[in-house]
Amino acid sequence: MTDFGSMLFVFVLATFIGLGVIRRVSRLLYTPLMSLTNAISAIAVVGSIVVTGADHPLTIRILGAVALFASMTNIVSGFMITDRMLKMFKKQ
Amino acid sequence: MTDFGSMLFVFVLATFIGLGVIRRVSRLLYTPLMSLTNAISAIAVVGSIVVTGADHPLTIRILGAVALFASMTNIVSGFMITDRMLKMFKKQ
Amino acid sequence: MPLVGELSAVLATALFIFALYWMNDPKTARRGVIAGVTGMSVAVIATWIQPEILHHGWIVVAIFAGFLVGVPLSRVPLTAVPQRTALSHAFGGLAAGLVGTAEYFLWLGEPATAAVQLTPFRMSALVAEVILGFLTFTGSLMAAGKLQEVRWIPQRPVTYPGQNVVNIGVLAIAVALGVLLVLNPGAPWAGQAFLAIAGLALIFGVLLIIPIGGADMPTVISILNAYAGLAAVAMGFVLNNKLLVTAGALDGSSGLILSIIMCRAMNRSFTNVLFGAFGKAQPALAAGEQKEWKQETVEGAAQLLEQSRNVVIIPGYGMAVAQAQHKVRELYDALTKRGVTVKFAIHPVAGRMPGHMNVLLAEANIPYSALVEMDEINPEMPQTDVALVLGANDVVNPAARYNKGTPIYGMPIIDADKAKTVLAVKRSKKPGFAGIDNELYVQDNTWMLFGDAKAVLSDLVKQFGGGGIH
Amino acid sequence: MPLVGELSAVLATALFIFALYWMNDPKTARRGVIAGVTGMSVAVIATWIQPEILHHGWIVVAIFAGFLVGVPLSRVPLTAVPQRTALSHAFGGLAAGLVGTAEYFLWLGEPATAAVQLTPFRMSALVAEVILGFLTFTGSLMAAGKLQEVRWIPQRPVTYPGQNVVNIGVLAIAVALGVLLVLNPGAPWAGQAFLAIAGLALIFGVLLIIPIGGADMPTVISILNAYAGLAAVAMGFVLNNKLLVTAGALDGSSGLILSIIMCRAMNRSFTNVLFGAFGKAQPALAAGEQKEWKQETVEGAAQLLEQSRNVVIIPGYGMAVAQAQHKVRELYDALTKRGVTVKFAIHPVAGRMPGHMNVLLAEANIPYSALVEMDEINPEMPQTDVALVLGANDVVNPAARYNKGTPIYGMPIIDADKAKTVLAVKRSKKPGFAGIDNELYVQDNTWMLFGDAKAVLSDLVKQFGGGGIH
Ligand SMILES: NC(=O)c1ccc[n+]([C@@H]2O[C@H](COP(=O)([O-])OP(=O)(O)OC[C@H]3O[C@@H](n4cnc5c(N)ncnc54)[C@H](OP(=O)(O)O)[C@@H]3O)[C@@H](O)[C@H]2O)c1
Ligand SMILES: NC(=O)c1ccc[n+]([C@@H]2O[C@H](COP(=O)([O-])OP(=O)(O)OC[C@H]3O[C@@H](n4cnc5c(N)ncnc54)[C@H](OP(=O)(O)O)[C@@H]3O)[C@@H](O)[C@H]2O)c1
Repeated sequence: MTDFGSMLFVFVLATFIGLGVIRRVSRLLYTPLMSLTNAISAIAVVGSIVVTGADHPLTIRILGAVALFASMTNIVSGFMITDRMLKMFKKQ
Repeated sequence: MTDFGSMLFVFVLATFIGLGVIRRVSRLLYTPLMSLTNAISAIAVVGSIVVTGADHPLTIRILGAVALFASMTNIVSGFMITDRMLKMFKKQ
Repeated sequence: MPLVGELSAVLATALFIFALYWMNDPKTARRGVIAGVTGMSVAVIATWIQPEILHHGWIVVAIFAGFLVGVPLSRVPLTAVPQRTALSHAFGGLAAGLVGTAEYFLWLGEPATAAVQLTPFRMSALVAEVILGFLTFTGSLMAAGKLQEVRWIPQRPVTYPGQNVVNIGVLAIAVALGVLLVLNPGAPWAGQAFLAIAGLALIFGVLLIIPIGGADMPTVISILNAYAGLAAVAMGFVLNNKLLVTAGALDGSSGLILSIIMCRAMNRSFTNVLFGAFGKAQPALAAGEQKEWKQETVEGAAQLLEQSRNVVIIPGYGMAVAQAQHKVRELYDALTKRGVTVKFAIHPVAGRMPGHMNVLLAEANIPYSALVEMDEINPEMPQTDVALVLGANDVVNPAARYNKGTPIYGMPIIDADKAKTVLAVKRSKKPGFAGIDNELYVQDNTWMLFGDAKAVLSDLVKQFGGGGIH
Repeated sequence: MPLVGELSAVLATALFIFALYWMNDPKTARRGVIAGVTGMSVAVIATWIQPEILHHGWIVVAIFAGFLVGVPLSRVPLTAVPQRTALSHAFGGLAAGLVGTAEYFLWLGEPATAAVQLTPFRMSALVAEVILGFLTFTGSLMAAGKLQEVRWIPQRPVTYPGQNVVNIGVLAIAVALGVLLVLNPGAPWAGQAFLAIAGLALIFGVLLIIPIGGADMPTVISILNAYAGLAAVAMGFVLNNKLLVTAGALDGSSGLILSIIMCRAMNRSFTNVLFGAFGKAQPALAAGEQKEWKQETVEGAAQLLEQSRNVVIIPGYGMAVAQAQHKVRELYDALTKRGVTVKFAIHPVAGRMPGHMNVLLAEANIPYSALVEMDEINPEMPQTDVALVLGANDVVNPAARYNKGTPIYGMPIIDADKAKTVLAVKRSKKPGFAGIDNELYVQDNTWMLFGDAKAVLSDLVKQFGGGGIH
């Protein structure tokens, strides 16, 4: 049970931080923000790697591989397009 | 060990929140802020209660009682003086 | 998780937080990307090096495939960014759903451990992960389709009697099954029940989007974004992995806040967006008094602009559609060269996603110091000589101020109508996304420049002897 | 921890966060206190109702005693607030130290469990808790004594050769013993070693403060505040209690940030504060050219103030010592009644603790809209008719701008010297806490009003026919 407690704690605290940080993001950058959070939420990659790489039945590992592919796509495209957009913003 | 991990996680996240929140405290209120955090840090009361109230050897419980007394003093005086100071601030 | 795992998780979390924190200023923003990439690499490596990972080939292949698809996806034109975002939410949802399914059947596989592993808490998390993941998957695919204006996906909202009942019903069944599973996770029928839940979630995702109009998709996307984040959190609860929880929470809050911002800027509620069937063909209002549209020649417009001291350009979705941002830049250069001060008035929901206009104008190298928020520019509008409305419509529709009848009533707008003269560029007399007429265009001091924004602007620029750098 | 424990811990944490969050505006601040009290009550009750708690009598008595001492401590005059703060840090440190000691001997008591319970991680946390707790205890007591100006505690820093070596040495021994304990926590000598660590920490707290001047105590207090927070965190690690960790972390960050703010505002480093022996009697500078001090009569000052359009009052430690804030209020009323605009220039480290001036002036019912930050007021100083320096010295010393020789060089100051006329109230020609002369007082456009701030002000107010409300 304490396990659940830690999780809840981490979740609540992280949400506090998220709301605090996002509320201060520059309005100019809302579009890049969306793609950046895309990439970050692809953290599901961690779960996918375990499912794909561990010694599981084939079907399971196939599911994992698809998931891993999907997450990786998000990571790559998310970070790259964010940087591409941010490069465009110049003060003068 | 995972136990240690959760603790570390909670600590890091809480520190992020703390720095974020405190940095935005109104400069007018730094003095009340000091007494408020005093009161909050008296959370050691939780530990004291356990040491005092559980069925431990007498000496241990005496140590606990002193700790409980000290923490309780901070809680009471901290919150009360903070409120007393904040009552004074009027816009007009 | 071994110590190294714990530490790398904390490190990655901190890096993700900084990544978002640095987005508070364009000057530091790119640092944020570096932080994000670093954090993600730390997380991937720390997971990969774990002893139980044996099939490295599989991982390499999947990752490689991810690059193959991801790189092109990151090169799409900026007008396609909303679709790309929706698509990536779909991928995110899919990943969450699949991992959840895989994990469940793994545990179910060993009846010995099943009872131990599938605690009520973990089982509920699993159900939540799968429902959220799969509904985000199909929902986001639909959204992407509508934004891409795929032929066989209707743009306008499709509604039928009892629709909400059906939708809620589907979701309710899925949840009910979930409760059953939580109560007896190892039952003989458990496997089928789980798959049924997944299927229902997939269907619900589709049903959820059908009644929503294409132009509401940006808001919907943000909401789906929040769902995707929550799915990651649920996965974290299932796998007892804190990094998933923190990253998911960060993603969730971002989705939540952006959708709130959009709803505020449109003065609408979540429920109205999700169930309002907004943007259905509206009866053309004000059919009564037909004021006539005054047209202006390009030559006249050029003169007018040249002689004015300060010009405010109000870009909208039309500029995005026409890809006119580079021509806008040329006009900006030509006018500033002639000593006219030019500012851009950016409405929070101009275009089709938050910050849409900013990115487009930044792409055309217009300094972001020239982009002014709605609240800052409105007080200046009465002193403005010319307001050039460039493919914007709803965000400058004065009806939002007083006409309780219109769906956009109460939405804060840019006061283009208060400028001394208004020049408006659009192709037709058709309404904007909200589907309502806009009296700004027939105002006494308004002059229309009909045509595609890009075409009109290049003609304009020609008048100035084609100034500009490009 | 059972479920209820976990949930109440999360709830209390959230409440504490909101308590601090609401301090960002005086309008919401009192809500913060309510949140804090609620959070603390939740935490106490959730702990108390745990089954292993049997000796309720003891708890009741201790809590009652806490109220007996706490209530009077919350009624101290505002000038005594710094001491009170220091004292409560002492209590906090004591509590942490005692709980740590108790826990250790409990585990040591049952050799069976000792090995299991006293993991290296927990043992290190215990050592950290006890060292931080006890050094905060004695250190804060010393600080309180210096601020209270207790007779047998020297105000000025006391230094002797090799002092730092001794101090660091004491701490080093304590830490070394700690490491030994972590390596073999159950050794026969463990108990004595632990007590030795506690003792050394107590001694180190005293040694740490001896070389620090009375006026640096506010900064030291904030640092000790951070230590107290960290002690709570360590206790949380020991007891595996997350609420202790979060609350401690919040407290720690507050202490850290406040001390950073103070050091910045004094342009000094932590090390300089802790080891700089700042505020030692300095050789009176500028003994060379003796410019003479021009004095002004109360009548003249009153006239001057009455005829001016705008006045900026710069309060300092002197106003606090003299308890002159209520007289200041009367002057403020008298002048505003006569149409003079009066503002207060607040230096971040005016007085003896952060926000000192704000609280005092608020106590006298001066609206906080009239209190202006240094950075905002400085640009206005040249247009100011009269700057009334009220018991402030270092914070208005122009030497800080250019004189590399002075200890306050580089410290941002309020540009009182730029005002058209300066009126300065102080009792003597003695320097301020930094112990250096201030040429502002002998500037051509400066006029002194010698005497106790309260006395001088009441004379001034009399000149206006004793305006004001009181
Ligand atoms: N940005 C967001 O995050 C977001 C989110 C949700 C909803 N929305 C909604 O989207 C709308 C955005 O308002 P908006 O004023 O930017 O756009 P709009 O109201 O949709 O109007 C776009 C205008 O551009 C014109 N146009 C289209 N293509 C053009 C072209 N190639 N050349 C020239 N003009 C062209 C259209 O008239 P013609 O067809 O006659 O050319 C139309 O009048 C708002 O109603 C907002 O609530 C935005
Ligand atoms: N606020 C903080 O958090 C903090 C923290 C650490 C250090 N400090 C230091 O404290 C100092 C604060 O500067 P400050 O200008 O406010 O104070 P100050 O530099 O200490 O000067 C106080 C002045 O008030 C005069 N004074 C004392 N008692 C008086 C009375 N009863 N009536 C009238 N005048 C009286 C003194 O002159 P006479 O003796 O001639 O009357 C002295 O010139 C700074 O150096 C700052 O670095 C502050």
